[in-house]
This record gives sequence, structure tokens and C-alpha cells, in this order.
Amino acid sequence: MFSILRDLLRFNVEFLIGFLLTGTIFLFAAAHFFAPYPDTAIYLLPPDMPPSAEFWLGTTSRGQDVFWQISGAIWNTMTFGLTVMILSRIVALAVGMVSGYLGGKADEVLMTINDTLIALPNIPILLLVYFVMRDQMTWPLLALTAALLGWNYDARLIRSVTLSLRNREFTRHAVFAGMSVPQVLIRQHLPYVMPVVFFTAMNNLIWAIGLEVTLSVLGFSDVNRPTVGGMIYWANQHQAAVSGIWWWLVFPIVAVVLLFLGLFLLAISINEYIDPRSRLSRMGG
Amino acid sequence: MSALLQLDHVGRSYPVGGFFARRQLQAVKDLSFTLNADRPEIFTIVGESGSGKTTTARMILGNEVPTSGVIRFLGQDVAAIRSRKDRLAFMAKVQPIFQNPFEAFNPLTTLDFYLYSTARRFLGLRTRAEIEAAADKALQHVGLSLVEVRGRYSHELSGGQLQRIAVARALIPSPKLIVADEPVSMVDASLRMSIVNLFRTLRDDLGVTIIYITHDLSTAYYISDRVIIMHKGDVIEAGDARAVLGNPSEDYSRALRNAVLPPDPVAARRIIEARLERRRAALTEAGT
Amino acid sequence: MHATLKPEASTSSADPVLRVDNLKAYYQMNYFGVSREVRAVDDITLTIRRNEIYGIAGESSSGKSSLIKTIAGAIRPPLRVVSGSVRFDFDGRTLDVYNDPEAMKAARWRHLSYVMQGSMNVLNPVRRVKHAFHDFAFRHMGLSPSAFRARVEAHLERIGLDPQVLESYPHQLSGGMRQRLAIGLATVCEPEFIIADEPTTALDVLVQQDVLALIKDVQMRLGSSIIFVTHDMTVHAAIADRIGIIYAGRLVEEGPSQAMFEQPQHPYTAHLIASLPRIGDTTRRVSLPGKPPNLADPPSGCRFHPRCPLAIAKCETESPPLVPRGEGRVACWRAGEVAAA
Amino acid sequence: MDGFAKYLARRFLQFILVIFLGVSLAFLITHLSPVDPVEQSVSLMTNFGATDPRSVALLREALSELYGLQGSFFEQYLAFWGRVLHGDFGPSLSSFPTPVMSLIMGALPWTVGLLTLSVLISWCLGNLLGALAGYFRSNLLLKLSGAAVMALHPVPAYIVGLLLLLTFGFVWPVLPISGGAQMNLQPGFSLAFVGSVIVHGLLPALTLVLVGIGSWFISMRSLVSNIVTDDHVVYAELGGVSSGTIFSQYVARNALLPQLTGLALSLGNVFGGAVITEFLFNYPGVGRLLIQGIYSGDYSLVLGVTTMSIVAVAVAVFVIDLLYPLIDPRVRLG
Amino acid sequence: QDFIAGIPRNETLIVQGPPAQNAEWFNLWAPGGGASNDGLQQLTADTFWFINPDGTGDQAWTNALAADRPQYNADFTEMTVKLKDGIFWSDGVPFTADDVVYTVETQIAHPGMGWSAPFTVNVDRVEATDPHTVVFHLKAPNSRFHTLFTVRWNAAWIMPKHVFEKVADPLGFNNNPPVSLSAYVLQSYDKAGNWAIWKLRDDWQRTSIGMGLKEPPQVKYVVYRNAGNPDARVIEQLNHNLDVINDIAPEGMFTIARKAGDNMAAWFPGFPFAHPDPTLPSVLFNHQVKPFDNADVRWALALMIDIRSVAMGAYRGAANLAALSTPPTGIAVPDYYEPMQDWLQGFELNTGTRTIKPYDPTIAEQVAALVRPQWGESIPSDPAKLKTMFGFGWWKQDVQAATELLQKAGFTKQGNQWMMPDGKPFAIRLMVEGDNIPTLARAGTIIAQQWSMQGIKTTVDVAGPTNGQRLGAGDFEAAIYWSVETWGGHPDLSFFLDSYDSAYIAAPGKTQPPRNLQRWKSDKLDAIIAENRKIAFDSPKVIELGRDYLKLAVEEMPFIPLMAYNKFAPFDTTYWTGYPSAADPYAASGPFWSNLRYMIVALKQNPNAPKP
Ligand SMILES: Nc1ncnc2c1ncn2[C@@H]1O[C@H](COP(=O)(O)OP(=O)(O)OP(=O)(O)O)[C@@H](O)[C@H]1O
Ligand SMILES: Nc1ncnc2c1ncn2[C@@H]1O[C@H](COP(=O)(O)OP(=O)(O)OP(=O)(O)O)[C@@H](O)[C@H]1O
Ligand SMILES: [Mg+2]
Ligand SMILES: [Mg+2]
Ligand code: NI
Repeated sequence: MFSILRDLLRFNVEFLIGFLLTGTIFLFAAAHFFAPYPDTAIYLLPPDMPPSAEFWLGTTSRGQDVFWQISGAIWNTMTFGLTVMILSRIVALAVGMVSGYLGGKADEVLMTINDTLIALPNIPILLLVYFVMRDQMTWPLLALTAALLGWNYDARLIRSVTLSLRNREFTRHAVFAGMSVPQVLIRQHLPYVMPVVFFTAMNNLIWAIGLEVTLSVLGFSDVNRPTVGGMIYWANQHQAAVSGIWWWLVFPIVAVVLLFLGLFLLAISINEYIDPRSRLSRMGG
Repeated sequence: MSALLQLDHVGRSYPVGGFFARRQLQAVKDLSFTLNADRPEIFTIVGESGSGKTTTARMILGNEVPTSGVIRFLGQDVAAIRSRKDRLAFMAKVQPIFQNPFEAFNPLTTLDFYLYSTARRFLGLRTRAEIEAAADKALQHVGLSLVEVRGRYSHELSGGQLQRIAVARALIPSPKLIVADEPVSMVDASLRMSIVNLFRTLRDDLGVTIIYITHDLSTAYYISDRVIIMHKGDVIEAGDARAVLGNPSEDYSRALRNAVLPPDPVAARRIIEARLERRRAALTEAGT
Repeated sequence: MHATLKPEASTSSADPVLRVDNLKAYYQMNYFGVSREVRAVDDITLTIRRNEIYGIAGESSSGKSSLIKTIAGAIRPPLRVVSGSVRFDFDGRTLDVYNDPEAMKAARWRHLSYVMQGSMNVLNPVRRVKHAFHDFAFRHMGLSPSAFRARVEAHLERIGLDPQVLESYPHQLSGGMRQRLAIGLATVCEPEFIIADEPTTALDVLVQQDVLALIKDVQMRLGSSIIFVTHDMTVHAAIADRIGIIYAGRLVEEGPSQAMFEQPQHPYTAHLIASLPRIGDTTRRVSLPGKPPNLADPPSGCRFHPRCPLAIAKCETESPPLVPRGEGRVACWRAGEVAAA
Repeated sequence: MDGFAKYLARRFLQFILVIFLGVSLAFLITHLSPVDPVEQSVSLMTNFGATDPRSVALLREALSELYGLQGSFFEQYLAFWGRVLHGDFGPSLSSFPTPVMSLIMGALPWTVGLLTLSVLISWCLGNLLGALAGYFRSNLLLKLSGAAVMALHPVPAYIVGLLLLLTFGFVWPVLPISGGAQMNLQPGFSLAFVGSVIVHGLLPALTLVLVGIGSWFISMRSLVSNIVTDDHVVYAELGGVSSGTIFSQYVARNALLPQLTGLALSLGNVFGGAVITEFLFNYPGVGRLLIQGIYSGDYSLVLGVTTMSIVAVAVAVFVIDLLYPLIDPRVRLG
Repeated sequence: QDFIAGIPRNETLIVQGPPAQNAEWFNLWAPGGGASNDGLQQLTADTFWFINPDGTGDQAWTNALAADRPQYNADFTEMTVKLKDGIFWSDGVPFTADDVVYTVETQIAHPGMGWSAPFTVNVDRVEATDPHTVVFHLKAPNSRFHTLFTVRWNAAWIMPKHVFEKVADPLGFNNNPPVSLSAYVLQSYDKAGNWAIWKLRDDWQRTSIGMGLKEPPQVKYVVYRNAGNPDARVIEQLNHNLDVINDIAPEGMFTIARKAGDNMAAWFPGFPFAHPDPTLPSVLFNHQVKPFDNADVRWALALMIDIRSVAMGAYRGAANLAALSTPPTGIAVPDYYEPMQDWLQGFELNTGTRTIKPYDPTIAEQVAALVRPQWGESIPSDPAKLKTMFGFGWWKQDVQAATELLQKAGFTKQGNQWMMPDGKPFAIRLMVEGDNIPTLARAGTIIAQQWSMQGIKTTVDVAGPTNGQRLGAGDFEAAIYWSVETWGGHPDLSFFLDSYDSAYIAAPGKTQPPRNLQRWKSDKLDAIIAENRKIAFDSPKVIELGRDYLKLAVEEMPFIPLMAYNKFAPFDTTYWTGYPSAADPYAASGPFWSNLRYMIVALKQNPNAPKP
């Protein structure tokens, strides 16, 4: 594990940049645990201060330090996005691989469910679910709901990869070597599917963050929990865009973009590392 | 005399064709033969590409269900084996060897895993030592040993070695029948011989019956006891290998037999030139 | 331009079309700190004459495809030419493959065509076959579209394909048909030089026979030179004028095919030929012991020595040079003793 | 039955099942909504006026009868299907008694026009850029535009829209920032109206294009970089085929096929509207209608929009599944 | 390109309208929303009387269709209304008493129509004794029956008999295009609900509003347009495409003030700009939820609030603070706020261990001091002036007293956490609406923070569109909303007070009728309500009873009044001048207030307007 990290850092510039970016954002986000003010506290500081030596990223109209706000917001948004991403990857993997490998009835049932979810429009369903659950709609629950809506298309991709692996000789060989279905899927097919998983993960993450922002902008969010969407929500409530408080809106977005770019670079370089083709080249022959 | 494997008027058709023009393709038509349980043999199926050899193999292995007829293995209808337990019991008796040794092993899995998995699942072995012993014993049969294989990946070994490991793995559950679908078509001439020779030892020393599928008539002649020649899903000739291949009676079999190039430039050249002559003649005829 | 059919060329023209000198091409890889160098083509020198079929044989992974790709100028990373040169002689002009990319590009398909290994997959799966002909050949022929079409159809008919196939998608054709198409595509411009990599592997015997006849026919009609690769010695026996044997990236023996089959000079060649079974003969054939050499870390001295029945101490340390012997060349310290062994 | 008909029948059954499940799920969720349309109307009608509690009670009774909201959940469910099969979603509750269908039909042309166009544009642009960037890997200009697209990709739609709104409405006020067309223009195929619709659609469309382009770009680029190593591409390069032909006919064409499925899905999604963008630019489309419906607890309306969207996407998936064999010559039906 | 096709900009007033959901629906009397707030009731409907919410004394009252004030018989069972002569519907049909009778009878016959329920409850019989006299015979004495026909925001509008009698189902009739009884008539509308355009009637003199005018109205067209989200509204006004904004956040207001310069007018010409509506945002407690049934707890929570931060956070200081439970606007200032200052200052509260005087009359100066750094000289120093801007006073934050009150109520403090008498930690979920009323959401977050800091963990719960329903159903502990609205232009508090009758309080979980959202139950209050019903609307005793109620509300603190609902509603003066203001409060100015018509006919073209 450690040696993989070392290899990647040493020999892959993309990984290095991605690692630095993500690491910086992560540390920055983690710093909110040590913030001088609680992240929900308001009017502790003079409002509307532009970026300065004292307040690096300025202050909001609610008298909060944008720096510390983003720190907390990115942390929460990141946990949300990553939770959605991981949960939906797990579902997509399970459904896609099982469906593609087993085929037949199981495939038909799973793909019908899958198509149903593809057809369900995300935003209205989420808004409605939020409506029904109201303040029971904690962020893990929201993440779960989003994850349940966000796996379907990727499951189809994974299924098509598994489908092509199903008839490869090594799969049939594995079966005759007595391997069980989970063994075949995890040991034999997973390495080939992982690149797809990594690739779709990034789009999924962006989708999740976008969802959070959308819900927040429309007023469906827990205002007590700072998130990127929440910051935009409060900035809107204070008409920051027309009032010239640009730092309230711009910096959180910059942070999201950097986080995304960092994770993206990590994803593509790790992808290259785990891609069976490059793995084989490394193993030599 | 008891039958090890009995194919009784077995047929298999596939729906094929494009979007609008769909029809049934009869990949195997009415195939019957019986392998004797008491007398191990190498039973060869030859035939051109697309003649239904692989389909037959897949049906025997239970990977494909015949659309007509039955396949019985030790009296049991293969298509009726559904439960996992029965499948495992069946697989312990019937094992496949695949065409491409590099494809048959996942390049990202160590080779010994296949051996261990087979030993654990089919022999019910639990301890590491037992499993390794079983794997080693099987490898000894093919002239390898576990030390050479342990922890290695497929790309670290030659095709011949891989194919031998594949055979060794198939031997672990002491199968009665091995189905080898074109086990040598992807390997070069010298490796080819090592595998074919191995089959012969298996038959003679371990009493395993082997269904050897190939379109290489020379090796078929070299090792088989009995042979059937398939053409477009039909068996057009069957019988003792030396007799059938040495002196085919059907037109198609003869054409096949004559197309085999001998390892001799003069003779080989003559065959090609004859073919060329026929082509030219056909062309001129069409031109006039 | 060669707008007209060449007359049946005589086989005697001896001037070389291709000269390969001390060619070295390695796969140089560097993945996450693991760097490896696979010496797939290691110091190869050969010439090919006009109107000659030259066969290259050798076991799997010995570097046959790599050599042929390097000759065709079809290399892409990680394969790199380390040293040496590949020169063609077309229309009296010398073309250095690795020093004159523009001329090389212009010569492609017009003077030099290439049939890749696994030619089943070289056609664009989503386009009809006719487009491939148009893309590859149209601009070299200087014909009107309809004349071009007629020419292509005539060409296909000559190689035994129904012109209907032009309207098909590749997947609608059988492997044999695609293989023939690939050869048709490579010959439609009537180039002086054709490079073919395993043109018959994975075909069944009947189709293989057909394809070989086709290659022979093309060569006889166009007077082209052909270099082709296969590990199937019987194929070489059938069409090659001369054969080169590759072992572990090196040319170990070269000579006229008749002579080679009758009296192989190198122990590896001898083994190859001896291990071929034939119908009517059931005497036991032995297989080569040991495993193929690892080209990233080849054996010292003569690369064949770990598996060679005749190996002596010298073989382990000194690499034998490729020297003329009889009608060909061989690289073996004990070349003369092979037949006896 | 012949193979194709059988396949078609099975696929059609699945299609019906998808719609049935999806709509049922939407029905369930909408009817769990805590917003009671009667209460919503009552408070609308009693707001800001003197209110006598006795009369409020009367009003409530009268309204729930009028809206036809009596009966058990299951009875309502059956009644709903009964109506839907006739293409009727019943009256809107917040816009009583206007039929939901006519509200949707009023909004649909706007949304469909705006989204179809922007989906197509972003699909074309994203794929073109992605394919170019995947094929000409070392081109600096393409690298830069790739970086720009990548940086834009994670920016939420709301922010992109807001930036455009500020730029073209405030800093440099040249484009209308609100509505679908100029006020007091009568809809029709007049030059003035069509021109006005186009001008008003520019900012929302640009937002959607900018937001949409990223994912097409990324997936296209990765598809292309896989395809360039395929044998047939390598072979064409060896054959001296011009790089333009290789790019368009060998690379892009193969890579576009999987993207078509995505396009079909996006086009199917058009019927759900672009909630955030329409909300921001006050665009009279389905997305805005949906938000209004959710806010006012008008589950007839929400369900109507959701059902339309589900059907549209299911149809898109169905159609692309049927068409795919025609588009991609390799696909055979198993 | 014209901003509005075919309509001269300098004859047009552009007003912010809501997005009309049911845009083709113009039947005001049936549910369906539609264009009713897009000018329909504001410009074309009419009824007997109007009260200007910002007015005082007699000027606040306008006879519209009625020629005179309502005349009741002695026991308030009969009301007679004299109608003006010479009023015509826009299609030329004369308006008569028959229209009124038809309106009442049709609505009674059709439950579900807007005013059906109150007519059914009240009216026994209605008759037109002559074409210009209507007599209502009531089922029971009701001294406030006329308020059904009295517009503060809206009221029962008169239906055009000649149109509706031809219609089979008045509930399903869309009334498109509507005939107008007032000075404007529909010109065109957007099917998508983004705009509706109203045009001055040619015969505008033949309307109740037109009769009183000396000069023709200069506003020929009124455009109600949905100008998008608050940011878009600000931009549109700065681009001169939106003359009247209904409401934006304080920051948006300040932006306009900064950028528009002289082209802007507002209720106050400078800070705090905002118009105080006669509604009273408060911290509402649900008295059916413990421990909010305890007045000591409510008082303790009130004393924990630092109202200055609330004013700053919610309104940037631009709040009109209210200690009394009636909005400090219009006539409430002379009738209640000014006279009751002494009482407030003398008011004593028993904390259990001592009595304190919690009232702080200097709040206005304190807030002024906080905003002066930003607004400088524009903030006057005259305390009287400051009181009209920032309010008369509020409760001083007194944590010690709050502690004592909580202890009196049996609470204990562990560390920095208050525990309830039953030993559970005291935590509050404070509900706010959120999106539509951002200032109150902002107030909520500050109050939540202050309570949390004092050891009562408070979380803000954004209810969004479910807000109204949750308030009605009592599904909240505490909320920022209002349960008090007044006429503004009249001292009678029955507007909200009547519904505080304890008889109307619903069981927990059942829907509470509007107004008494806190479910406050008090015998003293019931007595005041009963007394108020007996006296006439204009009786001077109304004020006395009003003060009794206000004192009771201070003592029991049923909810914590915070401030008037301050609305930032800037006007663009590029094309129009003469908007109402604190200095000249001649009419209401909110676009959805039906009183707006009096502003529209009074506006003057700006001579410096850009020429078309
Ligand atoms: N799953 C399938 N669906 C449709 N057609 C199939 C399928 N499997 C095999 N076929 C067809 O059945 C025929 C027989 O195929 P099969 O693979 O058994 O031939 P084969 O003799 O093994 O050929 P080869 O020598 O090329 O391996 C072929 O025409 C093939 O295209
Ligand atoms: N792209 C590549 N990267 C790294 N090594 C490669 C690559 N392609 C081939 N090699 C290695 O180069 C050596 C020669 O391969 P090559 O394909 O030339 O063999 P070959 O003689 O054509 O074999 P075959 O008969 O299987 O076609 C092998 O060891 C192979 O592993
Ligand atoms: Mg086969
Ligand atoms: Mg090769
Ligand atoms: Ni030439």
C-alpha cells in the first residue's frame, strides 16, 4: 500500500499534482476542526470585509470568516459527495457485475429496476423525498437517497464490461476451478471493472455536489450545517452577487473546482496504475 | 459395457441474423456417439471452422443446453444438472482445457490460486498442506512441480507450461473425462507436441478419456484412437482415427485431408500449385 | 506509376529491394519506476530480393512481429529503433524508413503494403468494406470513382471474393474472408513489396490452402517481393523461397527453403523440422525442453544454449556470429555437427 | 413467434414495466408529501384578510370536495391510473381547475425547445472537443481548452447561470435575463416573436451548454484514447490514410456510438425540465412548473410532470435499444 | 427594441408581480389563484371601502363603491350600504345594487367560492331596496360585518352579475377576459404567467376611483411582471425595467441605493429605507408544547435576546422594533405606542427573587449608533425621529433575570446547559420559513445563536413551503412568524384579535384557524374579545380595549414581538415620481396590496425621463 503510494508519487506527475491539490484541500477542510469560531456562529466578525491580511478570504454578510466557512463547508460537502460516490459505486458494482455475469432472469429483473431508476427524474424525486422527510432528512440519509438515484447509468456500463468478461476463457476456467460467483466476480472481474468505476466515480462526485447545491439553492437544506450549497444559499439570502460580496461565492467554487481537479488527477493516475494493461507491463514478462 | 458419455441425437440451434432478418442457425445437427467408461481413449473431433466443434464441447460441459436430443454422462442427463452441488460433482468428473493458454488464466491472478481453488472445492481439502500436496501431485503428472508455479503469474511462463498447468489443474479432481477444445491451435509447433504427448500419457497412465477438438489433422492422426469429422454441424465421417484420416472416404474429408501441408517443400509446393491451377482454371472459365 | 499489370516477372532478378542492417529495436518501458527493456529485435541483418518470398519462422514471442513491424515502419512506443537501418529500393530510389518519414508516407500502399497480425480486426467495424478500399487505395490509383470501383471489383474477383463483400460490414464476413480481404487490400495497388504477419494462422486448413495459393498467385503476377511471418513450418515449406529462423530476437539461420528442410544447420531449426508430425507417421515426436528465453533478460552467449542438446561451454559465453554456410547463413558454434546429431 | 417479434415483445413488456414501476413510485412519494393542497389554498384565500374561524372550516370542507381528494390512498391510486391511461392528469390543485395537462403543454414547448437545442449543442461541442483532445493529444490549444472544460465541469449550474446573468444583465446589460420572450408580444411565427424567443433563450441555453459540455468531453476523450490503439486505427495510419479521415471515420465514428445512448437519455430527460436554470432565468418551462407544483403541494401537477418525464426517458431508452442495431452494424440481438 | 412591445415606456408603470400559476384564470371569486395578484384585484376589482394601512385618522378611510360609511342598526343585525351613482363596468353596463345582491347570493349558493363561507356564516338575507341601496340582514349581531367589504389588502369584491348569470358553473368559469369595475382593464397577458398588462379605461371617470380625481391618471399602462429572483429584480430596476419592487433583501436595497443614486425613492429617503407593513414578526411559541405554556419561560427567552443583533443581522439595523404586540405603523403609533411609553417604562416583572423593569426606551439610539459608522450623517440624531425609524424601545437583554425566571420555572443549569424540570436538556427547534421571507430566517438564526449561547441548544428548522401548514397544525415548538396583523389605518384590533377567542383553539395536532397560531388561551383575553365585539368599529372604546390587550400581552408574553415586517421596496423614479413615503403616506405601495391603485393614479411622469 505504502509502496504503491510512493511509486505513484515518484513516477507520476499527475498523481503528484492531484495528491498535492487534494491533500491541500483536505488539510484545509480538516482545519475546520481547529477553527477559532464554531462554523455556525454568526456576527462574531465585522460583516462584508473584502479579502485582506486579517481575513484572507474576506468575511460574509453574516459576519463569518469565509476562510473558515469554506473549510467547514468543503469538509461537509466532500463527505457528502464521497459518501454518495462510494455508496453508489458499491451498488453499481454489485448490480452491474451480478447482472452482467449471471445474465438471464436475474439480469432482466435487475435491469428493469435499473431502467426504472434511470427513468425517474432525480431532482423532483429528491425534492419530494426531502419534503416528505423534512428535518429527519439528515445528510447521511440524503446521501443514501442520492446514492440510490445515482448508480443506474454506471451500473449499465459496468454490466457491459462484465458481459464481455463473462465469455472470456479465464472466466470459464475459473468456474471449472470451482470458484464461487463472488470469487469469480471479485478476484477475476473486479480488476477489469475498476477503471470504469474510477472513471464514473468522478462524474458521480460532481453530480452529487451539484445536487447538494441545487437543493440548497432551492432552499432544501439543513441551514445549520455549512456546506458549499449552504454558503451559496446564505449568499443568496444576502444578495451577495449584486451587492459585490463576490468572495462569498467565488472562493467556495474555486475550492470545489480545485478539489475536483485534484481528485480527477488522482483518479486518472490511479486508474493508469491499476489498469490491467499497465499492471501487466509493470509485472514484466 | 457402461457408457461414460453418450450423445443421443444431439442438436443445437442459435437464432442469428441482423435486426430484421432473423433465422435459426443449426450449429450442431443430430450428433450421436458414445464413449466407453471401461476403455479410456482419445476421441478427436475435427472439422473446419464453424462446423460446431466448440458448440459440442460446450454442451458436453453443460455450458450450453442442447435444443434437441440428450447428453448423458454416466447415465445422467447433463442438461438436468442445475443445483450448485450437482454441478460441482459433475465438474469434478468432467474438466475442460481451453484453447488459448494465455487467455485461460487471468493475468492478474497467480496460477496457484487456480490449483488451490480446485483442490479445495472438489477434494474438500481444508489445510494448506493438503491442498499444496494435491496441487503438487497433479503438477508432477505433467512434468512440473509446485515450486515452479507457486506465486507466479501467467505472463511469467511459456504457453506450453501454462497449458500443462491447465491440464494439471484439470487433473486434480481425478476426472473421468477431459474436454480439450483446440488446446494447441495457439501454440507453436514445438509446444504443440509437448501437449499432445501429454494427452497420450494421461490416457495411458491415468486412464482419463479425452475429447480432443482440433482442426489440425496431423496431430489428430498422431494421437487419436477414434475420430469424427464434422462439417456444418453434421458428422460426415467417423471411426478409427488412422483409418479415417489415412484414407478418408467422403469428398469433404478427402479435401480436408489433402489440404494438410506436409513438412516438405516439394510436396507442399505441389499442393499449393495444384490449388492455384484450379483457381486459375475457374477464373478463366468464369471469364469466357 | 504502375497502372498496367506487370508481365510475369522472372524469378531471377537478384537486386535487393530491402536491406536491413544491424537492426536493433527494443521495447523500452518505464512504468512507475519499473523500467524494462525487451530486446525483441537484436542486431538483425538481412536482404530481400525482387520477386522473392521470404518466410520468417520462430517460436512464439521470439520477436517475429517486432521485426516485421520495424521493417514496415509501423512501430509505436514503447517499441523503439535503437540502431541500424531499414532501406527499400523502389523505382531506383533508396528509401530509408527511419530517416525519411515523408517519402515513407508517400510510398505506403503504393510501393509497400502491410498485412498485420490478426488481420481479422484491421477493418473499421462500423464502415462498409468498400470505404476501406477507398481510403487506402483511391488516391494512389488516379482513377475516376467508377473506374476505381471496377478495378477493385476485378481485383476481388481475381482473389476469389464476390464483389458483393464491398457492401458488407466486416463482422458479416467469416474470418477467412476477412483474411482474404486484408490481402486484397494490401495488393490492390500492386505494390513492389508486401509485408505479411501470420496471414494464415487461425484459419482452417482449407481456407489456409486458399490463402496461400492467393499469396503465391499475387507474387507471381505482380512480381512483388513478400516477407511473411508464421511459426507454422509447413506454410513456409509451401510458399517461401527463402526462410529466416528467429530465436530470441536474433536471426539464427537463413537459407533457401528446400535446403533448410533437407539439411537444417542450426539445432533449433533441426528441432523445429523434426517435431512436425505428418499423417501416416505415428512415430513419437519429442518437444523442445526448457522454456522460451525471456527477452528482457536473455541468456548469455548463444541464446539457445540452455535448451540446446549440442551445447558446449563456449556456447554459454560467446555469442556465435551469423556466417555464410552452404547456400545460406547460420549462427551456431556447432553448425556442422547438427545433421549428425 | 419469430425471434425478432419475441425480442420486441419482451423488450416492450419491460418498457411498460419500467413506466409502471416508476410512475407508481412517484405516486407514492408525491402522496406522502406533507403539503396539503387544500390547506395551501385555504391559506392563500384567507391570507391578509379578516378571518372568522367558522368560515375557514367551511371553506376547507368545500375545497376538499372540489379537489376530489376524498377516498383512500389506494382508491386515489386506481383513479390516477384510470385517468393517466386517457392522457389526463386531472385538474391542477394550485391552478384549479385548469387541467394539469394543459399547464404542462403550455410549458413544454419552451423547455423542449431550450433543452433540446442546448443538449444537442453541448453534446456536439463536448464530443467534438473531447474527440479532438483525445486524438491530438499534444495540441496545445486543445490541451488548454480541455483544461478550461475540466475546470468548468464541477461548477454548479446555478453559479454558471448567475455569472452569466451578472455579466450580461448587469455589468454589460445586453441580454434579457428573465422570461421566455419579450412582453406583450403575441406568440406565433412572427419574426419579432421568434427573434425575441431566441434572444431570451441565449443565457439559459449558454448556461446549459457550459454545464453540460464537461461530462461529454471527459467521456469522449477517454473513449477516443482507447480507440486510437485499436488495430483498425493503427492499420489505417499505416495505410497512409489522411489524418482527417482517420479522425472522423475511424476514431470519432466508433467513439460516438456509445455516446448516442447518453444523448438519447439526455433528450428523454428534456421533459423533466432544467429546474435550476429555468428557476434562475425565470424561464416558463417545465422545470419551473415543477418547482411551483412542489412548493404549492400540487401533487397532481408534480405527478403529471414526473410521469411525462418517466415516460419520455423510458421511450428514449426503448427507442435507442431498438435503433442501436441499425446504428451500430455490429450489434446483434441475443 | 422596446422593452415592452408596442407600449410606450413613459406611459407605463412596471410593477413586480408574482409568477401567475394559473395565468389564464381571471375569476377572482373561485379558487385558482391565477392573475389575482397580478393586477386583477389591485386594478380592476372594487368593493365598498378601503383603509390605507399607512394612514391615520379619517384620511385613512375611503368610500369606494359605497357612498358613505356602513350604517348598522342598534343591535348590529342589519347593515345598510348606500352606493355611489354613475359607476359603470368596463363593458358599459351600469353597476347597481343588484350586482351586490348577486355577489352575496351566488357565493352562498356555491361553497368553495372565496367569500362563500363568511357570507354563509353571517348573512341571513340581502336585499336591494333600490338600485343604490343594499341591506344586509345578519344571522347574529356582528359589529364588524362591514370589514368583509373593507380593503386593507383585499376584501369581498363585487361580481359582475351580467357576466356571471350567463355562466352555468361560476366555480369553473375562468372569466377571461374580465370586465373591470375599477379604472384599469386587462390589455394582454402571458400564458406562462410572467406578465400581465393593464390599460387605463377610456371611461376611467365612471369608476369609484376615477370620480374623485381632478386630473386624468398619467399611468396609462400597468405592467405586472415576474422579474425573477431577488438578484434579477435588483438588476432589472437598475436597468430601469422594474419601477416598483415588492421586496428584496436589505443588501439588495442598499445596492440599489448606492448605484441608482437620485433615480431611487423609498419609504424613507435614506437609511433605513424600509416600509413597515402592519404585520408583526414575532417569536411564536406553541403553548400546547411544554415548557412554552409557562409565561416565565417565555419571558426568560425574551430577556435572553439582544434585539440589537437581531435588528442588525436580519435587517442590517433597518428594523422597526416593537415591544408591544401590535405593529408600530400607521395609526398604532399615535393610538398605542406613544401613549403607552410610560406604562412600558413602569412595567415590572417578577423574576421570582426580585422585580425588574425590563423595558429599554433607548434602543433606537443604540441601533442608530450601530449603523452610523456605515450611514453616517444620513442618520438623524433627534430621538423622536429615530423612534419612527427604529422603533420606540424593546426589552433589554438581561441574562441574570432570565436565569432567575428559568429557575423560578424549575429549570436548572448544568455547566452551560439548561435542564428542564423533568431533567431533560432544554433544546428548541426554531422554525423559520426560509426562502420567501429571508429576513425572518436571518432573525431566526441569530436568536437561535443567542439562546444556544445562553445554554439552550437551539437549531433552526427551515420549513419552506410547509411553513404555513406546520404553523396551522401546531407542528412546531417555536417559530419566527406573525400572528398579529392590523388594519394599520384603524385602531380596531379585531382584525386578528377576534380569532384569539379560546373557543377556536384546536386540539393538539388539529389545524388551528388562522391568527392564534400560538394557541394562547387566557380568560382575560376572552373578556377583552367579548367586550370588543359588542362595541362599534369606530367607537373610541376600541382603543381602550386595544391597550388592555397590549398590556396583557406584555405580562404574559404569549409570543415575543420583534418588529414590524419591514419591506425593502425601492421605486425607480426614472419614469415616475410621487411615490408614497413616510413623509407622505397617502397610499399603500406594496404591489399586491389592493390599495396600490391609489398610488398608481397619483403618480406623475418624470419630466426628465428618457424620451422614447
Ligand atoms: N452463441 C452463439 N450464438 C449464435 N451463433 C453461434 C453461437 N455460438 C456458435 N454459433 C455459431 O454456430 C456455428 C458453430 O460454431 P462453433 O463455435 O461450434 O464452431 P467451431 O467448429 O468450434 O469453429 P472454430 O474452429 O472456428 O472454433 C458457427 O457458425 C457459429 O457462428
Ligand atoms: N507492446 C509491447 N510492449 C512490451 N513488450 C512487448 C510488446 N509487444 C511485444 N512485446 C514483447 O516483445 C517480444 C516479441 O514479441 P513479438 O510480438 O514480436 O513476438 P512474435 O514472435 O511475433 O510472437 P507471436 O508468434 O506470438 O506473434 C515478446 O517477448 C513480447 O512479450
Ligand atoms: Mg471452436
Ligand atoms: Mg507475432
Ligand atoms: Ni511508382
